[in-house]
Amino acid sequence: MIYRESGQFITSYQADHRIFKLYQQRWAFYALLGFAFVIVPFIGNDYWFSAILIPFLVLSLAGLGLNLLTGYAGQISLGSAAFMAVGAFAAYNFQVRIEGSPLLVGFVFGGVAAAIVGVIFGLPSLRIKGFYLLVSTLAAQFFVTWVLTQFGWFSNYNASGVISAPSLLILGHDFSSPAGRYLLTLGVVTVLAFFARNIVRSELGRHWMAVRDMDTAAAVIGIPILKTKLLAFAISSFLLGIAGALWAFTYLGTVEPHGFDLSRSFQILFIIIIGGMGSILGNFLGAAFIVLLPILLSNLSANFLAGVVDPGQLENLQKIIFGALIIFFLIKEPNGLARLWQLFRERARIWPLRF
Amino acid sequence: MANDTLPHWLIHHASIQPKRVALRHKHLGIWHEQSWKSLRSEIGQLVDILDKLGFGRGDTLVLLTHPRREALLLSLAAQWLGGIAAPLDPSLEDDHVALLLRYLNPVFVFAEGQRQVDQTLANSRQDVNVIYAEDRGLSAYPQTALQHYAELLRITPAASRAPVAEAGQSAFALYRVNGERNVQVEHFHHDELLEEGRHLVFAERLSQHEEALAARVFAASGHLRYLLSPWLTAGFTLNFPENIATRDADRRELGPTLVAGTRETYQRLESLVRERLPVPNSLTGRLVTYALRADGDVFQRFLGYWLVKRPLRDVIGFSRIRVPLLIGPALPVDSLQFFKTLGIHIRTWDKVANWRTLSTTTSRQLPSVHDTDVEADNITKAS
Amino acid sequence: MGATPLLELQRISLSFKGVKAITDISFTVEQGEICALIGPNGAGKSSLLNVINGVYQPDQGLIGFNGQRYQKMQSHQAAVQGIARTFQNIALFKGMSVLDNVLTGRNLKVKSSWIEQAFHIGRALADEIKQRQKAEEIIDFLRINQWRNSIVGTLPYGLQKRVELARALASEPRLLLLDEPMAGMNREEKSEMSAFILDTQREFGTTVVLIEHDIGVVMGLSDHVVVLDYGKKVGDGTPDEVRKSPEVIAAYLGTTH
Amino acid sequence: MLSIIKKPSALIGALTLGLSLLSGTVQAANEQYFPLQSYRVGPYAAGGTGFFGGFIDYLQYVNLKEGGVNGVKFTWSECETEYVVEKGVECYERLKKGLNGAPAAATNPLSVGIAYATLDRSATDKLPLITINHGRTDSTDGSVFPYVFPLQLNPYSEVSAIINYIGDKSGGLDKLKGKKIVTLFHGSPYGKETNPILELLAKKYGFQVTLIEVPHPGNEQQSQWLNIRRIKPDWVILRGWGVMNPVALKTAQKTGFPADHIIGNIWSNSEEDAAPAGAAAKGFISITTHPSGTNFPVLQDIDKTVLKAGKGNLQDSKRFGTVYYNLGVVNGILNVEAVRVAQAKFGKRPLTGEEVRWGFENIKLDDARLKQLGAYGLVQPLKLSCSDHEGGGAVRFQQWDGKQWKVISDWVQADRKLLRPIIEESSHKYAKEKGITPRDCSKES
Amino acid sequence: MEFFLEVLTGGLLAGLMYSLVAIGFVLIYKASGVFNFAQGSMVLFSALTFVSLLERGVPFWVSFAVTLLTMIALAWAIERVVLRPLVNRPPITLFMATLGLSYIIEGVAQAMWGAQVHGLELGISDAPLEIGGMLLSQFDLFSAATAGILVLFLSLLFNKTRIGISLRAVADDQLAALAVGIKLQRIWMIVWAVAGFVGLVAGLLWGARLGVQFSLSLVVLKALPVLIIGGFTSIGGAIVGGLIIGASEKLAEVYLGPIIGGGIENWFPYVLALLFLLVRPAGIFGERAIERV
Repeated sequence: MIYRESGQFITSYQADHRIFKLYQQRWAFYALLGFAFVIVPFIGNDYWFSAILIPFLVLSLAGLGLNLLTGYAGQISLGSAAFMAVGAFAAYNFQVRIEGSPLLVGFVFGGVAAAIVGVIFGLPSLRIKGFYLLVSTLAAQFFVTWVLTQFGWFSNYNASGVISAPSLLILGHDFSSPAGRYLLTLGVVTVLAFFARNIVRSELGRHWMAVRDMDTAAAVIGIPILKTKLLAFAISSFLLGIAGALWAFTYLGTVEPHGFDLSRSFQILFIIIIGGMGSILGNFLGAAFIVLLPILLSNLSANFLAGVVDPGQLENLQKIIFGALIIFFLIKEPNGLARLWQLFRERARIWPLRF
Repeated sequence: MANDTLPHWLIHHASIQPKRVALRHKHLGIWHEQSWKSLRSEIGQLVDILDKLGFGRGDTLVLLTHPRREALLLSLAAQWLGGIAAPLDPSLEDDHVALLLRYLNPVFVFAEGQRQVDQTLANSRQDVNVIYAEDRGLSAYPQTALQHYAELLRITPAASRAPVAEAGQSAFALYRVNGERNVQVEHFHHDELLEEGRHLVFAERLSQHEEALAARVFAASGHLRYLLSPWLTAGFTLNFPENIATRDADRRELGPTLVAGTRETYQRLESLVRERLPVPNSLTGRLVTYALRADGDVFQRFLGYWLVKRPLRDVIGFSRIRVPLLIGPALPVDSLQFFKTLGIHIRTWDKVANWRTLSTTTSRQLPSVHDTDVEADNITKAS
Repeated sequence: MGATPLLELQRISLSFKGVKAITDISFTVEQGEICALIGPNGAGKSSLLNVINGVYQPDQGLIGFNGQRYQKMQSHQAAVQGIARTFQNIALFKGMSVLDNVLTGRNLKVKSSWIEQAFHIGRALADEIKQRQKAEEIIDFLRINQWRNSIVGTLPYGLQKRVELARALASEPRLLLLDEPMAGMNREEKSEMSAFILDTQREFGTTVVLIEHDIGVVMGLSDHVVVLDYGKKVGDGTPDEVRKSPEVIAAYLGTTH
Repeated sequence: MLSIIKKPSALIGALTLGLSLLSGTVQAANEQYFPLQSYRVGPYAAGGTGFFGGFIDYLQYVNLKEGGVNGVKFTWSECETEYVVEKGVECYERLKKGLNGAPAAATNPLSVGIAYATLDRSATDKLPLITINHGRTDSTDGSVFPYVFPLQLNPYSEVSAIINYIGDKSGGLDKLKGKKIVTLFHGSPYGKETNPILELLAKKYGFQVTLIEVPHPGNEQQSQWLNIRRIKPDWVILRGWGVMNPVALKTAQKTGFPADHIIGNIWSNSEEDAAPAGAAAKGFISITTHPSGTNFPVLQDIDKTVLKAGKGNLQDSKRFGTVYYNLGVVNGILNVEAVRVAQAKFGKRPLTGEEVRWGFENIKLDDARLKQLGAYGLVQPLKLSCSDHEGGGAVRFQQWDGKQWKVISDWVQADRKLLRPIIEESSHKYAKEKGITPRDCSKES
Repeated sequence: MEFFLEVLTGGLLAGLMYSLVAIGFVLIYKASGVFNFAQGSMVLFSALTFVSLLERGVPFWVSFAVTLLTMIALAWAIERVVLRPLVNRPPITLFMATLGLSYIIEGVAQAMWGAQVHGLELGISDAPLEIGGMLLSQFDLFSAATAGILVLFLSLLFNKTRIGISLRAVADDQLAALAVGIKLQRIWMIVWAVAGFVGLVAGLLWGARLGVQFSLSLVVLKALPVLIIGGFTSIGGAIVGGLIIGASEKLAEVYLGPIIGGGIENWFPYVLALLFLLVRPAGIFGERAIERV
């Protein structure tokens, strides 16, 4: 509605393959990136960085990882937190055991380790489908957290099994200030989101969606079901691993295996339900929702209802609101916020006509 | 001047703006573009092909096809050799087509697809040369008479020779069957057409930056008749949509600045929009009616333009429209008014000669050249 | 009978836990032929189709395809050999667009690996363009360009049947198995689909084996008809021969035998 | 390039979350602020409501009775964390800047997870982190952890005190040789923290120790207690948290192990840990740094000035004087004492975190001072210094008689000389890992 | 050897406690195909309501009845607000809806009754019995007996009564049941109410064991492997699954634990369930869905 579409036509298949076909969309996206990378570090304060923006970005990346597995490839999983834990501990061990190793390589190493664990727990998905697959990922969830607490080697024999972030140095630049940590997280998340988007629109993405929609038909037309499902687990766990490393290094600073427990997996599942299964944008909307709502409510209560309702009851109220919203979304728009945004865009595109 | 002919103008543009896009057509999901230079070289090959088939000065190339790129190029190639292009309308009833074909007994025919090839072979002499564009279903046909357009181009080396056509010569011959089943013919000479084209270019100040889109309802004859000469004089880009079904979407994608359409084209568009506008008593409905009111104050006009008119123009692909032309019978007043509220001022094709419209729907008795009749007059009054 | 037949079924029989679906069926299908499988419901037509493309494995008998013998054909193997099929109740990927469905049909033709595609390096782009080009040709061939970007789940039944045919054709198959391609279609849609099937055979030289109940369509369309009844072959030959043979009439008119 | 980013210009920085700007007008209050990352909901609500109830009541008591410290009143605001680490961090970042101009004195999260997550931030933001009776043991070494104070007791002292108690219960530390002790610990970093020390003490005194883990949340312990039945130990040390404690006592009764030979650690010593087990808890012993009950002058005073005046924070008045409530009061006493000591040096005005840190490091609570505060017997004598952020290290033992806790021992001191080298070795490893240069404590004080 | 027996019986009895929760799952899954993750919070809610009423002086059986009524009201509300709008949605959506539901129930429970820990005394002394050298806890025997009675009651309800038959019909094919005129909504409401009742019983027994408090809802994690092994659709399967999981969990912890490090009770049942699945992808009693092409 706002911007004019006519006059922009596709003259080659390569042009048709781009994310944004209209220049207005491209400019809006570049403006957003510019704002996020250049302006925000200057106008944001510590509270905004370490309490809102960094968790939002890390949870979006985690949501993105799980969305590739559940939203695109149709394999339900409740073990995302375990893969995050593997990523965090692997990255930590890589930093501590190999002196002077670059931070980003540590992240990638964390991702790869998580991918390997992801594939191992993804193997049962070849024989079992649907709910029963929950068991295999739940087994991963409990087993991984147990291993990380049980064997001291993983936390470098720290008395309490806790790992703490190494100094965030990349090519000599110190990223340990809140703004620096924000920029590091933003950079990693943007690159991985672009990487995920490319995969989803490529052949592999189509294979995932084929397996999700009807895997018997997919097998008949020649799609290698084994390779597709395992790749889904691998790439999804890779992203979750890096999200785990970011969670430990740029967000909390010190983290214990208990921090990646079942409620974290539920949280990431909620992100993709509310955000929208099978979409890249959905993860960011879902994560924003999951991070901002509690803070909004508690800020609201702190400022307005300080005297009236004690914080405890408000926490309960927040739990109830949360549960109600999830059910509301499932009823009203099962494909989540991303679908709402897409519907709005479709209708705006043909405004003022109705169809 | 001697070489005031269509082929000469083609050469003119190929030399002064070789890289600009001359033709664009949507096919297989994307818009394929052809520059003036490549247009000239392809026509050069076609001239060679026709020459080898024995096509010479004064011969007639019959074109049984919907508006398509290949028909346009072959017509110019025929005229290049001093011949005449005779486009027939494939959507006429079969017996009319058969009658015309038997009457013409053509040696050279361009038939679009399998159906047109069947009609041609059924009503032509034994040694007819038929060139076809779509090879679908033709693989089993006897290969002697038939030549595939793409195949011919592939085996013919590039070539170019000076055009033989002269200004006074007939470029197009439009054959029609009248009520009493006898055939009329009507010739258009190079200079007449170009004169008419120059008139439009001057009247509407057309430049080479125009993006022209001819509505599909036109017969091939309509296209050649109305858009060929302005295209060759102004040197703008001529666009063909993918097919009938996708024309609205293609128009929106293209955003043409020049549209030539008949009364039916505009009325179809108007009914399509009216049918899809929000229900009047709904909230959005009231906003749209408020916006489309003609007599509002500055604020209403501003709001109306930005909130409704501008997006609506974009949805129907008329954001960049500058020259919406109407050819043939006039639009009823309320349709004209409807488009005027959207800021689209439809102008009828300002006629130099009083030729009647030659679209499919109005086949009238054809007068001899240069006299007028009642029906033609109301065109002048309406504009 | 010309060169070796493209498809040769030798004494195929198949049963589900004792229930005999197919008993001892053998017939051949020549290269470039349209062969129709007809017979009353439950005659074992669909099961036979599933045997040919490896969804079911026969109890005994051999499948000869393209000169090679297969005891147990696997569905992936069939796809690689160039056997494509459509299903009785449409097996399209409902969540994807028409274009994506057709592109997925070409998955065996994709050369570049997923890594190249993820980073847009190496053969990825050229490969993507080639696949898209081929897919567009099929879309144009079956006249579904208008619905190229709409989600398959939202399309009407007749159109989905056409998209499924497009997906099958996209893999440039040597043998195309059609499971009641015209079920639930009106007269005009049936003639259109028959034209598409005929064009497929003529343009691409694909051998077609189809299951169809509408005898009018079968007689007009196919060069070779095989009649099944209660899992046994009761007729095999040109449409005219089969029309006259007594067993076929008996099977159809339901006289017990 | 990035260093300039560290200090975004203050004017633009003011653009915080719009809502938080609306928190009342900004007046130059003469107030000292305590940010409270409290949890009143979720699995550990019992501990949260008791502790923060006691802490707030004591601050209220100081405000009402003496008008704050030297005229500087105390203010506080709560931010619900539900014992969840991210919420704790978010509350820390939101409240660390103070409230309406009153600077924050110190943070008291009372949660191992949140303490770990805000450890590094406390150093960078120069805001003391108080982890009374818990936290990282090596944070006792002030030279490496200047801003962390595991007041009164760290996990290592806790275990060594228990071993000393068992020693004198069985007639002398040398009698420990040959005895069998089992530790039942919660499957989390908090639970595992003391295992190395137990093994060290076992080698030293020659008793046999078995470490049995109870996976979180610990609502099913049949197999653990069957193991214990097989080992037939003399004593069981229960290092539990939350639901695990009552379940342990119930299962012990089921497997026939006497409750009076189970010793709970500092986080298994509240009424909420014993009461749900009902009869099975009778005779259960646990350590405490502060006896429950109300017969202490400071508590009676709080009852008079705060509770009777209806300003008490507790919803359920029966919990006045319980273990968690008293821990909150003790925590209040120590925080206020630190502010008082710091004001003596830096002046009678609201102090910054850095100044309060100095105050904590120079707390000297001898018996006389404790009597003045009316907390004699409630708080053990404490003497903190630059190198020792624990100060006390002694505990008393109490026994559950079915309805309430009865103190059954005097202060039992931990073997701090033995523990110091281990603490320092671990703190120096942390320093090397984080690249921190330890302070030289000898020059300080 | 006698110690082994003791661990085994202890495990079997503990397994029965898991089956109690699992039965609640099976009931709802059988009748409406919903994998009800909120069963855990229903156990917590019922126990919390019961014990809060008890503490407010309401006699034992009256508070039991009142709690049962609240569970029926809750079932009615769930069916009306959540299930009806989500009818014939894919099972994954319904599963997520129950996740949301469990948040709501936990929030409401804590808002109404506060978050304190409550002791719950059912009057069953927990002193262990000496039987053949083995120590068996009276409490576990009592709860095993209740589980037995419950299964008996449910199988009677299912097989003999009219409601039972319509319940089984709905379980087999909802559309067919509708066609025959069974009021689907009413059946779902009944099933959720019965599941509520089972939840209450489980709540009391579990509450008595570990005190009524928030982490009671985590007991659902124990029930999941039981369901996987026993299959989602058979009550008998739930009992057998419970016994297998309970026994193997305890034996593994006692014998395998010390070797590989202890505290393995969390993940061991899941790994066991996984191994079962690889052999029988639909549990012992569950039937394998045949993929129609």
